[in-house]
Amino acid sequence: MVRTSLKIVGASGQGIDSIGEVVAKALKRAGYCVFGYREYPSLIKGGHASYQLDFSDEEIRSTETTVNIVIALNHHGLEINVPDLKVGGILIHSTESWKFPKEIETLIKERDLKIIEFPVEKILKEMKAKPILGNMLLTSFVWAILGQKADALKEMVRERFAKKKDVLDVNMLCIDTGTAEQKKHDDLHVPLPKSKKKWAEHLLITGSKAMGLGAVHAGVRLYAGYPMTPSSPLLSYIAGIQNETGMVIKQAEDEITAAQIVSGAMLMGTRALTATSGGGFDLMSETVSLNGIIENPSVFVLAQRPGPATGLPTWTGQGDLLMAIHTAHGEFARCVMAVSDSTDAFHLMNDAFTIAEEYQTPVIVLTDKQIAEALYTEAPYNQKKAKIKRGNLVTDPEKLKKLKSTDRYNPDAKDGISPRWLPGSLAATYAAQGDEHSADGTVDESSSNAIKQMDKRLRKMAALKAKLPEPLLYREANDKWLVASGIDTDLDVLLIGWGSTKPVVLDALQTFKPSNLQAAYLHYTYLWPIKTDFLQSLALKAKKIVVVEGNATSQLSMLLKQEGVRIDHEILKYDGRPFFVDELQRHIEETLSTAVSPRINSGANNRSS
Amino acid sequence: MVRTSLKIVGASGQGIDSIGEVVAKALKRAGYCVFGYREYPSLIKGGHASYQLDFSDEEIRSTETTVNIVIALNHHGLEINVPDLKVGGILIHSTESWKFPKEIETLIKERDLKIIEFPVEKILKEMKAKPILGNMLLTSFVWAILGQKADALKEMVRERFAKKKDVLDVNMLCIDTGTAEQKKHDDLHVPLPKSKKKWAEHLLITGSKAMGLGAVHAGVRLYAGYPMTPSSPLLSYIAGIQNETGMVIKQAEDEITAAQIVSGAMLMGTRALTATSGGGFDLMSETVSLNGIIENPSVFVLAQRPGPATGLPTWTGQGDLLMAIHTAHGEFARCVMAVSDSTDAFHLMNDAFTIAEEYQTPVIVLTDKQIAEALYTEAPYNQKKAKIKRGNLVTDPEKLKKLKSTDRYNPDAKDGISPRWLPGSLAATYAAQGDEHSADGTVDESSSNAIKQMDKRLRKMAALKAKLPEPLLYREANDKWLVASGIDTDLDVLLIGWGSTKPVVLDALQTFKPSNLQAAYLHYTYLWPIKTDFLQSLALKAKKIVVVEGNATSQLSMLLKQEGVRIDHEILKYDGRPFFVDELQRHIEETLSTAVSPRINSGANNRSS
Amino acid sequence: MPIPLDPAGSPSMKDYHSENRCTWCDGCGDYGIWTAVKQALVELKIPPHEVLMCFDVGCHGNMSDKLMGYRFHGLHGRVIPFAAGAKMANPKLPVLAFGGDGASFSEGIGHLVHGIRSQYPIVFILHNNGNYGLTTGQASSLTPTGQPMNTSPNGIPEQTLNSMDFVFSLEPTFVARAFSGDIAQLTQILKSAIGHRGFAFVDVLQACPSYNKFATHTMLMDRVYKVEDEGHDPTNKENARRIAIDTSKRISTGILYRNEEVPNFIERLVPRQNVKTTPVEEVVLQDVTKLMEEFV
Amino acid sequence: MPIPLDPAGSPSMKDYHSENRCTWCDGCGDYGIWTAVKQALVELKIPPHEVLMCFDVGCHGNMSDKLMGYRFHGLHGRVIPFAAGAKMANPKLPVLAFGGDGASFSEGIGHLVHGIRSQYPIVFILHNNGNYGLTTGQASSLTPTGQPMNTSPNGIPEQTLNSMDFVFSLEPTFVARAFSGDIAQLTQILKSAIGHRGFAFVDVLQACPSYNKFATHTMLMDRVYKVEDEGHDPTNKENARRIAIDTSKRISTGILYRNEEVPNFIERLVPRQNVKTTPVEEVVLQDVTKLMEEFV
Ligand SMILES: Cc1ncc(C[n+]2csc(CCOP(=O)(O)OP(=O)(O)O)c2C)c(N)n1
Ligand SMILES: Cc1ncc(C[n+]2csc(CCOP(=O)(O)OP(=O)(O)O)c2C)c(N)n1
Ligand code: SF4
Ligand code: SF4
Ligand SMILES: [Mg+2]
Ligand SMILES: [Mg+2]
Repeated sequence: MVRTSLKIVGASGQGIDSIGEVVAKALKRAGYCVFGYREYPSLIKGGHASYQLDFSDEEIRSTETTVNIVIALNHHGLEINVPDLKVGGILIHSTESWKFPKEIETLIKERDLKIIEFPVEKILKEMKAKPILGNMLLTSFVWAILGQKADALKEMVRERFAKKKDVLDVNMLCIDTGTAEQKKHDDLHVPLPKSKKKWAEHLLITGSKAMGLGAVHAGVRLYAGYPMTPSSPLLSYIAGIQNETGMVIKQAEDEITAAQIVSGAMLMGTRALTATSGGGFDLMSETVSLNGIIENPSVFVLAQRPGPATGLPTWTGQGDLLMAIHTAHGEFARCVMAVSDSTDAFHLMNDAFTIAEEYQTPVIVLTDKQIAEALYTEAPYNQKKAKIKRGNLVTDPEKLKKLKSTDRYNPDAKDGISPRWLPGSLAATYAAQGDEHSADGTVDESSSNAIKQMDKRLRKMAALKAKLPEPLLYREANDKWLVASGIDTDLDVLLIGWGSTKPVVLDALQTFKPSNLQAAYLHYTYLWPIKTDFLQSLALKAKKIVVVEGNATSQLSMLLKQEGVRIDHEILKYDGRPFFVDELQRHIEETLSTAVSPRINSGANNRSS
Repeated sequence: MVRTSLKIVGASGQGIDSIGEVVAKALKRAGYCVFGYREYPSLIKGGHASYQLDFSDEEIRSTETTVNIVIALNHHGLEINVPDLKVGGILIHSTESWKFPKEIETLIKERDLKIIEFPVEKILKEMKAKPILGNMLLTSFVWAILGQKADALKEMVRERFAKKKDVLDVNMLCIDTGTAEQKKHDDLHVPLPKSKKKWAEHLLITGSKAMGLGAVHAGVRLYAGYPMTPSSPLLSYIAGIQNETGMVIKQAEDEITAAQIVSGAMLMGTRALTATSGGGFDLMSETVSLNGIIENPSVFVLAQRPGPATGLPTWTGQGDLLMAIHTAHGEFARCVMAVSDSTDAFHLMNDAFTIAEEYQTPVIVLTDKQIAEALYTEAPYNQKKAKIKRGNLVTDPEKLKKLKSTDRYNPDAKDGISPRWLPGSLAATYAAQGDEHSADGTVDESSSNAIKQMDKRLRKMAALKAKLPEPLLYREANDKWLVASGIDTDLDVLLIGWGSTKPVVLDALQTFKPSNLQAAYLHYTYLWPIKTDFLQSLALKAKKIVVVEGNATSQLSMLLKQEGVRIDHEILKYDGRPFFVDELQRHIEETLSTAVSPRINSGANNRSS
Repeated sequence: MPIPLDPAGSPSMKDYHSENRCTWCDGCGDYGIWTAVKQALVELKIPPHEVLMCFDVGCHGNMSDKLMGYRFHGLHGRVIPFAAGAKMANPKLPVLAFGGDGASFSEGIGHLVHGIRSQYPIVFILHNNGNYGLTTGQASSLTPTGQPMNTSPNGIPEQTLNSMDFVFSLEPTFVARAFSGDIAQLTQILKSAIGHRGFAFVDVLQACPSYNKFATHTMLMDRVYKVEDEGHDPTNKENARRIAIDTSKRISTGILYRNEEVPNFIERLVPRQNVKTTPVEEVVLQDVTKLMEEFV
Repeated sequence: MPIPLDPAGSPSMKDYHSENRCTWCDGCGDYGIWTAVKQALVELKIPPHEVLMCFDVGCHGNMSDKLMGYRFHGLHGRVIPFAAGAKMANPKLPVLAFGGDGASFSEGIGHLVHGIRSQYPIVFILHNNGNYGLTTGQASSLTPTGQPMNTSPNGIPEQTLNSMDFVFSLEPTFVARAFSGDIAQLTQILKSAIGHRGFAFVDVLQACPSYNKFATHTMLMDRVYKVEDEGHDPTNKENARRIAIDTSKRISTGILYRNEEVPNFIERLVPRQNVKTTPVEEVVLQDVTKLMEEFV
């Protein structure tokens, strides 16, 4: 598998994202699988940001630490990003008469790098074009370096500016100019493998937008939220399409409000969603507890970024797993699941609502900044998969008539799941009661009732655990990593992960393949209640069990150990960056060679302890 | 050891508490150890409430399910509380011509109960006294039944109404009348063992008030809170003595405010405290996280009641342990400890502040409604024990001058504990920064810095864990249960508990003593970080390891299992009531006889599963 | 919001009767509010299954299981956004929210502010007893400065909040004041409030004999007067604000201000214009094929 | 609160200088506020170690590491109670709190309300840019209705909050309005605010060229006028409220209202009367023997 990569670097607000998105889309349309990764500081303008694209003719879903091409939109890129280039790599910039310091000069020689000054301003002046067009110039220049046809780019531009003839024309001119410029450098080529048509039909989409689509698909009709990175892109996307979807959108005054609004809306009977990040989730937690006792289906998206407090607000991490499981006072049934990429983000939305409605309890869906903002190339989502299942929701008028108030929280209901019916139904009424209550929602503080109702609610948890699928096992088959039902040989290493680590682990395994090594990856989508039977059966055959996750305390390990699972190694990263594929690969190798060190704390520095 | 008990039952607001408190104090002064337990619904008036006193000449610190005397202030007591009486027990009431249903009549016969109609209203009318004095009449009547001298009671009343001659006089008259009434029933006696003088000098005090005293003692100079049972009694007590202590008291507009105010006050350099219950703690959690990253010492009291949501607001439970450990987003150092009785509540306040200041991080102190409101008889608190330790706080002017801004969050500080100095100090200034920051509080989102600072903060956790004491082992020695340093024989059973379970476990062991049974109790005061080395060494010698706690999911077990500890049985209770001594004793016996059932879920019904 | 009348049903007080006994203290003003709410619903011919009543936590919240109808009893301070969310999901159902002065002017004051400025079409009934009843008589923001209370033996050091000036600063569209001792008037106010287009703020001065010794039933009784008796025009905002704020001599009750011209939150939502269904009815699998196009 | 002047020090702008480069967008009004704050402190002769500056989260919060002084950068919406707690602990230190309009009128509006009614002796500086800057331009409560913003492509459906009517309903004791483009005036206002006895509310209209297209620097420039130029008497509350609220034609700036007669929160605390030490200084083991007596 041949990986190619390029990285646009510069100040936030300089157009990094627009170049990145155009090139990514054009590459995908040309028949490549693209993975896009954004890094930016918590600032509106300025600050060093980057957009990296890793692409291939085969499936790709991770970022490497080094790239083939760097496009530096300002001189900071020259200062910072030269070491990011692979041997033979190309750096394109437009800073006049730049002088590198000595070490960098040496590096440039050693790695045989090409430093290309592309005089954007000068060319623009000649063209009498606006500065904003510099991005199109650069894009077409790079496009030519990748050996791609200018037509593909032109078509995209034509789509975009169909109605603005003058804008279109000048963009076309830029493409021609940029393409022509590349011709001046005859050794400036980064050849790509042959393209594959299938990718052209794929979606190129962030996890946030896929999640938004998934929510719309799942029949979510109300969204209430409060801006907080990295949950904001979901809010912005869903709000942005409101005129198409006809959804009710509420930018609430705070997270508590958003949580309460969706809870009220769910009680009334629609599907409603909210999302936030750690700090906002702290504030929502009391409402989660409320939904536990009133048995109100509800779905909360928790988009993780590194804490504590404001922490690294525009970076990624997986540090809120145990919080999601244990936050919110009191004991009640809840489900915690995690999406791992855009496809998951799409499909798990309906799944989350199904569980919420079937078990009449809160569901927390974990995502993180990586998933929220990375660009994934994925097959169009299968819309035949989902079904709207609303559990024990009574809507039939005849059945409604027969209901008694005491059916609502009947403690003897099978699996603790009693019938639910909506306000406005012509039926006996009940109180959705936040105090401990008897079957019809009457406050009842007696010992016997407290036990009955607690048992009722926790029985749902047992039933949910029984029903949830086991974690997914990935094994190699014909050079691809696919879901398998079990293993037939002993394993040298069993990797375990959750959330956004999945794609990079699979890519690492795909790339790194000592022929004789027996490896497998076990992915936890459902983290609470946690199932370990399958894992335990695998553990018996695994020489090393390695947990890989993006936090400092190895929270998944803590969960698994609680269930008696043996964990031999932990590969941890908590510097706000996702795992990079080559870095992870190195760490996996380390765990194989290390007999003792149980924990590898990984930063960009790849420290091991 | 002879236990005696009485229970006053009636509607909230009828004076149950005042009778209970007077009798309790009088008994203690007469030389008995008293344990008082309140039950009341979440209503201002009405609803069935009770105040139970269990007392003895020996140490007593728990409640039994049955009592010797019931005093029913209204007819509900007659309906409900007859089965609460022991064989030969006495029920005192003043409901004219009451008729019991048949089953109760049978019970009365079987148990040989005495039902005494004490015509309070009639007597009061004769005396031309106000209805409120009925309580004093009843009190003195019971007092006489217990064979106690009226003078003791009179002295208490004299103290209380010293300045109100008329009130005093009529109360004295009531005492004489009540005492005389008892004489009319010649077989109405509940003889007590010989009193012991030492109890008279003890304190009779709730956990809330002891905690308030402890806070004052520890130099807490600001208290901010928001009313929420069972944390309100602490707020009321501390606010009530403000004119004596000169403390700053703020009833905040909500829990977030209270948490922020104390955090600001701690940053500035005083000692400040807040307390709340589960729902309020949810709201405070974001602030806990903030204090984690700015390394601000802070102490949060979490007074537990059963959730979720409003749950059982005036009842007790231990359902928020894992929440205290894992709530608040992001990963950071924190300490979770639990008080077990009033003495603990007093002493652990300074301890909590010491840890908070030494490790510059949040400390969560768990208590519960049982501790908050139960009356404990305890030796006056030793004020020689506590020392104000403020950790690495620099106040010396010379040292201050030498500080650099970058000392504040120096990531290389030993154990991660860097110097702290207060705003206003003549020194280099810094930013207490909620974003990830470098050594002086400058925002720094680089990978290397993120790792360094996370490691710095988590190193404090490792240091704290090393420093914290191991859990306390209790063993029998000369018929007393005392702290021991280890065991020399194998154990038939090792009980493990935390918080308010300690006193009742010790009482149960004290009472229940098969001569040949080797038993021990291990008490966890410090729950996070959790230490298990000592426990593991004991586990090797223990046939059965039994966790006893007041929740439905056995949260301490989950914690211990995570550390690889073997747990054989769990005795759980989650009906809002504390463990009762006889009930717990039965459950311990069950675990000894049961080979298989690993979990005993205990309500008042004593269900086993 | 126009109220969906069940043509068949003519509910009676019996339909709202619950077997659960009230647990408020003797003389508590909540009894009066409880009666008036039921009365208003009955007079409006709204059967119990066609209303959602949302209760905050506090003494008033103990009403949640003392009457029939779909009911919700939530968290302290949070009743307004919950009720608003419910209403957005099904605008056809009348939604009433009940909250205490503690809940509404401390813990949940942000929700009150934003509830009013959002013009949610719900009724908000303030059980204004001037203190935290359920937690045994602490001061609220509406307790007079200097009044000793539980936890503030010296009286509160904060200024008492002028609730009516505050509410009027938020450009409300319906403001009424009632007194828990006048059930008939409160019933009429509630009927109008339920019929109001947007957010109806109903401040009920509620006696709390256990903890409120400064504004007792008798004291209130002596000072209230009905604005309708004095020809007050409730469309006159300036005048309404003046008589709402100034309670130094007498306390105005009745509908102080009402404006039916301002569209409510739901009416203002652009994507919901001309939509006939409710979000509750729209929960079906939605085809996202068109939305996916931009990503190809 | 009287300010403790360091007799020795006469700090200069250099003392407040930080090596960290500002990261605001070009033309951002936060630059002006940043300069004025330092200027005011210098002119008041307050050295960096004798002030605590508390920042909320938002673009303005990025000031926290761009100047010297003891600083705190906390949670979104919560800066007022943190600053108040700090002040209560050490009333001798001037405490300044900075917050955005998003933080102060949405997430943390309850704290603003209670901060004013509590009369904490702190300065609150509102960075009023009419939107959520840091999260890329969503509407705040102060964004005009109908203005399309990030997440509200059709404009917000809520009513814009009339912040000045709102603030005046809380009986403030110091209200000023400034414009980020007039550093000299803002400096003078801040100096007065720091010298104010109680809670000083300073509303700074702050240009945000990136997201605020409705109240730009030039538009504001054209419409502001200085009340001191027109002889406004800042003790005249009624007039102050009127000119604060009505911005339809011109926008008043300067100290609109000031009242030094009202005791602040700390002065009102009964147990702290005549106490000379601060709670920070009082952290020692306290003897509780007397308090234990009642329990024997
Ligand atoms: C988050 C949270 N904080 C505190 C409480 C405790 N609490 C219950 S009711 C109440 C105040 C009640 O006052 P108010 O809203 O005026 O209602 P009232 O009882 O006076 O009717 C408080 C503080 C709670 N239930 N939840
Ligand atoms: C609890 C929480 N919710 C949301 C956020 C995300 N957030 C950061 S700043 C901000 C709004 C900023 O607006 P404003 O207060 O007006 O400040 P500005 O950036 O405009 O100066 C938000 C929503 C957060 N940090 N914490
Ligand atoms: S405390 Fe007051 S509000 Fe609560 S029930 Fe009693 S009288 Fe009513
Ligand atoms: S977004 Fe607006 S407020 Fe934020 S830095 Fe840029 S101009 Fe300033
Ligand atoms: Mg109240
Ligand atoms: Mg703003």
